[in-house]
Amino acid sequence: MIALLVAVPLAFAFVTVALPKLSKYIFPLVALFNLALLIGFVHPSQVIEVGKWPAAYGIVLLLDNVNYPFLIMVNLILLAVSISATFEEKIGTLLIVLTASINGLLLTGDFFNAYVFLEIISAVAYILSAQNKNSYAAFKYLIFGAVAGTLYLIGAVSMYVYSGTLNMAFSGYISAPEYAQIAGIFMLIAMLVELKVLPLGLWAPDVYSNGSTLTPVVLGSAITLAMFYFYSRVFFNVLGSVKPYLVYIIAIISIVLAQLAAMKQKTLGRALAYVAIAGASTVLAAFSAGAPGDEKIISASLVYLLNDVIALFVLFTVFGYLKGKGFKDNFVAGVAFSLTSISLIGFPLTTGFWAKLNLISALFEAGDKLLPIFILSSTILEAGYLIKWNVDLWYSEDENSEEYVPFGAQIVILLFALALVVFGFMPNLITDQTDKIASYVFDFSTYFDTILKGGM
Amino acid sequence: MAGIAGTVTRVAGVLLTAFFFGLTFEGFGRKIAARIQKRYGPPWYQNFIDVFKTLTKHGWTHGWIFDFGVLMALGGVIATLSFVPLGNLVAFPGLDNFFVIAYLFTVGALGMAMGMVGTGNPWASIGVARALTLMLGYEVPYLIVITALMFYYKTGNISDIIVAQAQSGGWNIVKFPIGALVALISLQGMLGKEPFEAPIAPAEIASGPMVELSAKYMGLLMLMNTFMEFVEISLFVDFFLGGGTYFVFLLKYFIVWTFAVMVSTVLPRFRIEQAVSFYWTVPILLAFLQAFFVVNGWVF
Amino acid sequence: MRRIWAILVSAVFLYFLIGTYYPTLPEFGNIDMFRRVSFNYISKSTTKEYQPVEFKKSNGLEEGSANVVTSIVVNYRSFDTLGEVTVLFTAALGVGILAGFRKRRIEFEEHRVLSIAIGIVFPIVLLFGAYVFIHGHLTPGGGFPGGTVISLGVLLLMLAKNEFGVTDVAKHTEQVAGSGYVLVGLIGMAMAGTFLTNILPTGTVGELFSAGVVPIVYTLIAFKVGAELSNLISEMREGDKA
Amino acid sequence: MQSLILYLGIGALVGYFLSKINKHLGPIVLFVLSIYALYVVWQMPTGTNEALFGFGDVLRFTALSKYLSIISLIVFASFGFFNIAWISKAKRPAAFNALSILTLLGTLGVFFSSHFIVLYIFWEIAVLASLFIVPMGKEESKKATVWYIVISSIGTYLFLYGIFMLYSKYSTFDIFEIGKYIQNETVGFKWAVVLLLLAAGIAKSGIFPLHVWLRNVHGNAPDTFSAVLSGQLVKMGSYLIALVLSVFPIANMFAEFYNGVNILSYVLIWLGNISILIGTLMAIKQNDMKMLIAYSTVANGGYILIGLATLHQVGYAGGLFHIINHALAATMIFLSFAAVVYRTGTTKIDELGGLIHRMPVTFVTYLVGIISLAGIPPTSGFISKWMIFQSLVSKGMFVTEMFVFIGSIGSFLYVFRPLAGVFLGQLKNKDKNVKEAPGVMQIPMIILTALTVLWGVFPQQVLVWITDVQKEFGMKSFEFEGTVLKTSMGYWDTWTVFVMFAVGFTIAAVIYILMPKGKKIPLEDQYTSGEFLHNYDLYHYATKFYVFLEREYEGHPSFEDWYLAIVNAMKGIGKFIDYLARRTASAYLFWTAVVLALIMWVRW
Amino acid sequence: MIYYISFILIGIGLYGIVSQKNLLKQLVALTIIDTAVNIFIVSLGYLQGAEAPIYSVITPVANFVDPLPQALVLTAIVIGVGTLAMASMLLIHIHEKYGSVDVDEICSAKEVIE
Repeated sequence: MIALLVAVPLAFAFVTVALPKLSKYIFPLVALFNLALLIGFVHPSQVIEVGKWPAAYGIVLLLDNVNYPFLIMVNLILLAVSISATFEEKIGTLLIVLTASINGLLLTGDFFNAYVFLEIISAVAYILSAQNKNSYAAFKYLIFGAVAGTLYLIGAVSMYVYSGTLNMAFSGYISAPEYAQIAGIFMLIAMLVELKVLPLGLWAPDVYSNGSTLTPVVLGSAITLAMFYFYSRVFFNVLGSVKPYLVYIIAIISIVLAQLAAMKQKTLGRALAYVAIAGASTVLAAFSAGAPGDEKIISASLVYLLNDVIALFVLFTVFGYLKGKGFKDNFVAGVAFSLTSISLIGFPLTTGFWAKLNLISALFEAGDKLLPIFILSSTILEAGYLIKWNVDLWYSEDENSEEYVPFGAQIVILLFALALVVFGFMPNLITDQTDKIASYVFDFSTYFDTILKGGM
Repeated sequence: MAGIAGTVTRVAGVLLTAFFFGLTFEGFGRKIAARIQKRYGPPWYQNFIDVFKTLTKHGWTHGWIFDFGVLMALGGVIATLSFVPLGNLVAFPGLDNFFVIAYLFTVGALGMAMGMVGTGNPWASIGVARALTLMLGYEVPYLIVITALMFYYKTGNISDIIVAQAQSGGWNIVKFPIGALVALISLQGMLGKEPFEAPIAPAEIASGPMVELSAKYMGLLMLMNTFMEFVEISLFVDFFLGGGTYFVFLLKYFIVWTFAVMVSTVLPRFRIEQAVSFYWTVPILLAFLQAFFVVNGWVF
Repeated sequence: MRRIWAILVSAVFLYFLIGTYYPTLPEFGNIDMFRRVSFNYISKSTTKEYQPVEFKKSNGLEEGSANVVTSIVVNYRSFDTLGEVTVLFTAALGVGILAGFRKRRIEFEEHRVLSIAIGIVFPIVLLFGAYVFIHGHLTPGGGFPGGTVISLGVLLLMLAKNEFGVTDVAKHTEQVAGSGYVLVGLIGMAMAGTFLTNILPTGTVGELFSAGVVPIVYTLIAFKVGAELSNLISEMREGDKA
Repeated sequence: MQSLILYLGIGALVGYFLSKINKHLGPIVLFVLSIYALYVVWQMPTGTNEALFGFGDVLRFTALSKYLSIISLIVFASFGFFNIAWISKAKRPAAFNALSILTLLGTLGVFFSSHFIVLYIFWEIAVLASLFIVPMGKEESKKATVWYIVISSIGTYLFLYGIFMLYSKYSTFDIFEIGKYIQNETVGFKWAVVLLLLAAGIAKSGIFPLHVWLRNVHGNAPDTFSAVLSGQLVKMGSYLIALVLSVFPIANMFAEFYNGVNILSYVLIWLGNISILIGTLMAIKQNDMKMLIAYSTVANGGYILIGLATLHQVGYAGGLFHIINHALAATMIFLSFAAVVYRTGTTKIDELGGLIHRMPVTFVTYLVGIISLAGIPPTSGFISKWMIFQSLVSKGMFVTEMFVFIGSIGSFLYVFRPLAGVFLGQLKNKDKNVKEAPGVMQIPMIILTALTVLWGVFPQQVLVWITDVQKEFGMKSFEFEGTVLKTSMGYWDTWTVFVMFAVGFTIAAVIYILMPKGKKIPLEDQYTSGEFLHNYDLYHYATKFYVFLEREYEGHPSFEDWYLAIVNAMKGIGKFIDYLARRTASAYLFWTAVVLALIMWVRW
Repeated sequence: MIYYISFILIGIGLYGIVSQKNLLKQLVALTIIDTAVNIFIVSLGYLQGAEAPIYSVITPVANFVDPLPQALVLTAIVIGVGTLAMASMLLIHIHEKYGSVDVDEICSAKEVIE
C-alpha cells in the first residue's frame, strides 16, 4: 500500500512528460492523493517487502511512527508549493518526481535504495538551482553534491561489505561498530553537505539567493525536512546512536558563522539563505546534543525544525515574489513576513518561542549549558537583522513596485504564518506529535523487529 | 498658637537680621575693599541708600517671566534663610536639615537665572551658563566636606552640629582643618567673588545676568544677593566656627565676611573653565582626603 | 598555490582511504560469499531453502533469469532500478528544461559516406540493441545497454542527416514505457499483494521465455532509456524548439 | 488581573479598528482603559494570587506591583489623553494605538506575574509592541529600532539564561519560591544568577554598560511615545531590579563590603555611578532636546539603581520614590516637547526660542517638570533625592556621593539648556504666529503638574505605597508622620517648607507690588553694547550653551562607537564567510577535506 | 591491489577538481572519481577464480563472483550518466552566459554582470 506513495507520483511523472501542460494541475492532485493516502488509508507501523523478497534480501519500505508525521509534513509543504509557486510547465513534472523521491527516501529501509533517492533529489535540486539563469551556482552545487553522493555511495557499499546486506536495520545490527563508524564518516560528510552545515554548506547562499522563487522554498523546506529525517534514521538507530561531539562542535561553529554572515548581508536573499543555514545547524546541534536517547531534546528540536521550515517557506516565498521591495502594496505579504520572522526570532506566543524555550530547558535538564548560550546569542543577532529587514521593508519609500504576490501564494503564506501563531498559543498541538516521534526515534529494537518480521 | 507666634517672631528676627546686618556688613566690605585699594570708599550705609533708591524708581520689564523670575528668586532665598540657624537663633528647631537648605537655596538661583534669561539678552544667558557651570565646580567638594561632617556627627541637622561642637569644645575648623579650607575655597565661589567672579565679570560680559536689570528689579535682586551671601556665610560659620550665641555669631560672621572680601580684593579672576578644572582637582582631592580621615576616625 | 591545496586535499582523502578505510576491507579476491545475501541471490533461495541451480535444468525457481546480475537488478532490487530509471528521466527532463534557455541549433555538415552508410548501419544497430535487451536475462547486457545502443543509432542518424530531429514520438515512448514499468509493478501489487512482484511463471533457467516479468521490464526500460537518451541528445543539439 | 489583561487584549483590537474609522477614537480607548485599570488596581488588595487563562496561579499582586502599575497607568492615561489631539501627526495611527495598548498590556502583565516565564512573555510583548512603534518616528528611528531590539534582547536573553540556571536547580519558575532557597548556594552560582537576572532590568532602564540605546530610541521615537518610553517602559527595568533585589535575600547572600553595603550592591552602585556620570555629561552636550532628556533618563536610572541597591530603609524608599518622580517628570517634559514639536516641528534647541510668550502652559509644564527632575523643593523630585542623599551619607559612601552630587548639580545645567534655548530668549521669526497647544493637550500636562506639586507637598500617599512594599519584603520601613519625613539623620517637613516658600514669595510680591510699576518693553529692546542688531534670531544664545564646560571633556570615549566597532568586526567575519561562499566548488571540497581530517582525528 | 588503484584514482579526481580552473576539467575529474568508485565497488565483489555470475553452457553451476556489487555499479553508472548530462548542459549555459568556462574569467564576468 505505502509503495503507492512512490509509485503513483512516478507514474504521473512519466505520464506528464509528454503532456507538460497538465503537469501543474496534476502536481497538486498528486500531493493531495499522497495526503489522502497517508491520512486515510495507511497507518504506522507497516512494512512492505518490495517484490515479495524477504527483508535483508529485497528492498524494504517501512512506515513507522517516526516517518509518518514527516511524510505528512513534506507532502503538505509540497501541496503548498504547488499552490503558491508559479513555474513553467516542465518544472511541474520535476516536482512530481521530487515528491516521489522524497517519499521514497522517507520510506526506504535500504542503504542503496536511499542512495538512489538521494541522487534523484539532488538531481532535482540541481535543476531547480539552475532556474533563473543561475547556472554557475548550480554547477558548483552539482560538483560538490556529486562528490558528496559518491562518498555516500562508498559508505553504503562498505556497509554491505561489512555486513553482507544492504538492509539498514540488519546491517546496522550485525556490522561491527568500529567498522560501521568508518562507513558512518562517509555518510556523515554527504549529509552535512546536504544539510548545508558550514563550512560544508557554502554552496547554499548562491543557490538560495539567486535562484527562482521556487528554488529556496523547495530546497529550504521539503528537502531539508527529508534530510533531517534521514540523518536521524541513519545516525540514531542504524549506526548505533552515539554522541557525536564533533558534529555538535561543527554545528555550533556553523551557527555562529552563519549568523555573522547573515548579519553582514546587504541583500535580503543572501541573508535569508544564511538564516536557513543557521537554523539547520541549530537543529543539527540539538540533534547531536540529544543523541543518544534524550527524547525531550529531540522533541524540542523537532518543533524547532518545524518552525524553521515553515518560517523559511514563508520568508523565501515573499522574498521570491517581492525581490526585496517594500510592503506598501502587499499588506498580506508584509503581515505574513513579520509574523514569521517574529516566530523565527522566537518572540513569545509564537511557535518559535516554544521551540526555543523547550529546547533550552531540555538542554539544561540534560546538563548542556553550552548550546543555550549559542542559541540565545545567535538569537540576539537574528533579532537585530530580521527586525532591521522588517522595518526597512515596512517603511521603505519606493513606490509603484510592480512586483506582487499572487493570490494563491498570499493565502498559503498567510495560513502558514497564522499556523505559527496558533501553535504559539496552543503548543500542545505539535509538541504532542513531536514527543511521539521522539519516543520512537531511538527505539532500534522496535525498528529492527518491524523490518525483519520473519526475516533470515 | 503660641508656637506659631514664636515661630513668626523668630522668622522675622532672622529676616531682619539678615536685612540689616547683611547690608551693613556689605557696606563695611565695600569700605575695606576701597581702603585696600587706597580709595576712600562709600559710607557703610551706602547699600541701604542704593536698595531704597532703586526700589523707588520706574523700571523696565521684559514680560511676565522676568517679573516672576525675580519674585521667585527673592522668595526662594527668603524661604531658605528662614531655615538657617543664626547661632542659637533657630526659626524652625529640628527642621534645619542641611540638604533641605542646600536645595531650597537653588530655587532662588533658578528663579534668578530664569528671569534673567527671560530678558532675551545673550549676556545674561552667558552669565547664567557660567554661574551654573561654576556651581558644578564649587558645590561638589563643598557638599562632600559637609557630608563628611554629617557622617562624623551622625546627624544632618545644622543646629545639632553646632551643639556637638559646643559640647566637644573644639570648633570644626580645628577638627577638620582640610575640610574647612575646602569650604573656604568653595565659599569664595558661592559668593561669586574673585577669583571666581566669571559669572558676573562686569567688564567682560556687562555684569552678565544683571545686564537688563533696572530700578526695583535691581533692588530686589540686590536684596536677594545680600540674603544669599548671608545664608552662605552663616552656613560656614555654623559648620566650622561653632555658631555660638546671636552676637558671637554676628562677630564670627563679620570676620569671615571681611576675610572673604580681603581675599577677593587682592586676587585676579579665573577664566570659567580654569575655575571648574581647579575645583575638580585640588579642592575635591582635599575633600576626599578629609572624608578619608573621617571614615578612619582620624579627627583631632 | 591551488595545486598545493589540491595535493593537500587529495592527500587527506588518500590518507583516510588507505590509512583508515583500507584495513576494514576484506582482502581482495578473498571475500566470504556465505556471509553475503548475494549467495542466496545466486542460488535463488531467498525464500526457499538452498538447493543448487543448474543451467537449462532447474525450473520453477523463485526467480528464473540466468544472468544473476539481471535477476538482481530487475527482480530482487527492482525498486532501485525504478529509481535509476527515474534518475535518468530526471536528467533528461532537466536537460530539456535547461535547453529551454538556449536558442541556437548545433549544425553539422553532412558527411557523404555516413549519410549513405546510415541506410545500412542503422537497422543493424537497432537490431543489435533489440538483441541486447531481449536477451538481458540470459547474457550480459539488458535494458540499459540496449537502450543506449538504440540511442546511439539515433545519434548516428542525427550526424548523418542534418535536418533529422527527434519528434514527440520519443516523448510518448518514454511516457508509455515509464508508466508501463510502474504499471507492471502495480499489476504485481494488485495480483500478489506487493509492489513489483513477479507474477509470471519463472520457467527454466536459460530459456528465452523465462524469468517472468524480467524481459518485459527490461524491454520497457530499453525503450524508455533509448527514448530518453535520444531525446537528451536532440535537446542538447536543438535547443529550444519553440 | 486576568480579566484586566483580557480587556486590554480586546481593547487593542477595538482600538485598532476604531482608529481605522476615526484616528481620534483609538487614544480615547487607551485613555478609558487605563483609567479603568487605574481604578481597579487602586482598590485591589495586595497579596492576591490568580491564575492566567487556566495556567496555575502565576499572577500575584504585590505591593510593588500595585505601586508600579499605578505609576504606569498614570503615565498611560495622560499619554492617551494627550494623543487624542496629537494622533493627527502620527504616521500609522491605527497601528500606533493598537500597539500602545499592547504595550500597556505587556507592562501590566510584567508587574502582575510571579512566574518567571510568564513575566518574560509579558516583557517581550511590551518590548515588541513598543518596538514597532519606534520606527514611526524620525528618519533615524529605523536604526534606533535595531539598537533597541539588540540591547533589549541582550538583556532579556541573559535573563532567560539565568532563569534556566535556576530552573535546572530548583525546577520551579516561581520567583518567591526561589527566593527562599537561593540563600545557601555556591558563591559563583549566586553571582551568576543574580547578575543574569538583573541584566534585563539593567538593559531596560539604561544602566551603564547597556545605556547606548536610550539616546537613539528616545530621541527618535514618535514624540509622545518618548514619554512612555522614558516615563514608563524604563521603569519596567527598575521594577525588575527592585524585585530581584528585594525578593532574593541579597544582604544574606553576599558578604558585607563597606559600612553594611554588601559586595553585589556595591557593584550595582558603581554601575549607577557611571551611568549618572555618563548621563549627565552627555546630556549637557546634546543639542536635540529629546536626546538630552534621554540621557537624563540614563542618569536618573542610575539614581534609582543606587537608591534601590543600598537596600537601606531610607535609600530603598528613596529609590522607589524616585521611580514615580522620574516617571512623572519625564512624562511632563516629553509631553511638553511633543506639544512644542506639534506646533513648530523641530526638536533642535538652537532652532527654537522665546516660545514662552506663545505657549505659556507648555512652558509651565516643562518648568515644573525640570524642577522636579533637578530635585528642587517644593516638588516631589526633591524628596526622593533627599532620601537617597541621607542614606548615602549615613553609610558614608563619599565617592558615590560625588557622582550623585555631580548628577544633581549637572541636572540643573542640562535642564536649563532647553529652558533657555526653547522657551526663553528671542522668539524666532518663523515662530512668530505659533499658537499654544490645543486644550486637549494642555489638560494632561496641567494634571501632571498639579500631581507633582501635590506629592511634593503631601507625599503621604506615595509613602504609604512605598512602606507597604518595604513591609511586604520584610525590610525596616521608612518612617514618616503626616508631612514630616524622618531618618536617623534628622527629619524635615515638606509642608513647612512649602509654607515658608509661599511666605517668602508673598513678601517679595508685596515689595514688588508696593513699588512703582515697570514699563513693558519688547524683547528686541536690549542692551547691545552699542551694536545695532539686524537679525534678532542670531541674538539668541542657544548654540553651544556650555561650550566652556564641554571643552573639558571633549575627547571622551563613546561607548556607542565601541559597540559599533565590535559589530563591524563581527561583520568582517561574516564578510569572510560570504567571500568563501562565492568561491568555486574546489574551495568547498577543500573545506570538506578539512572536516574529514577533523573527523578522522577525533571520531565520536 | 585494485583497491589502491581505485583510491589513487579518487585522489587524482579530487586533485583535478581542486586544482583545475577550467570547469570542464573539473567535470572530467568528477567522472574520474565516479569511475574510480565503480571500479572499487566491483573489486569488492571479486572472488578468486570465480566466473561472471551468469548461468550458461560454460558455467552451468554456480561458481560466481559477487553479483550484487555489479548490479549496484550498473545503477551507479546510470546515475553518473545523468549527473554528467546535467552538468554538461549547465556548462553550456555558463559558457553562453559568461562567455567562458574558466573560474577567474567567470568571476570577472560576474562583477560586470552584477
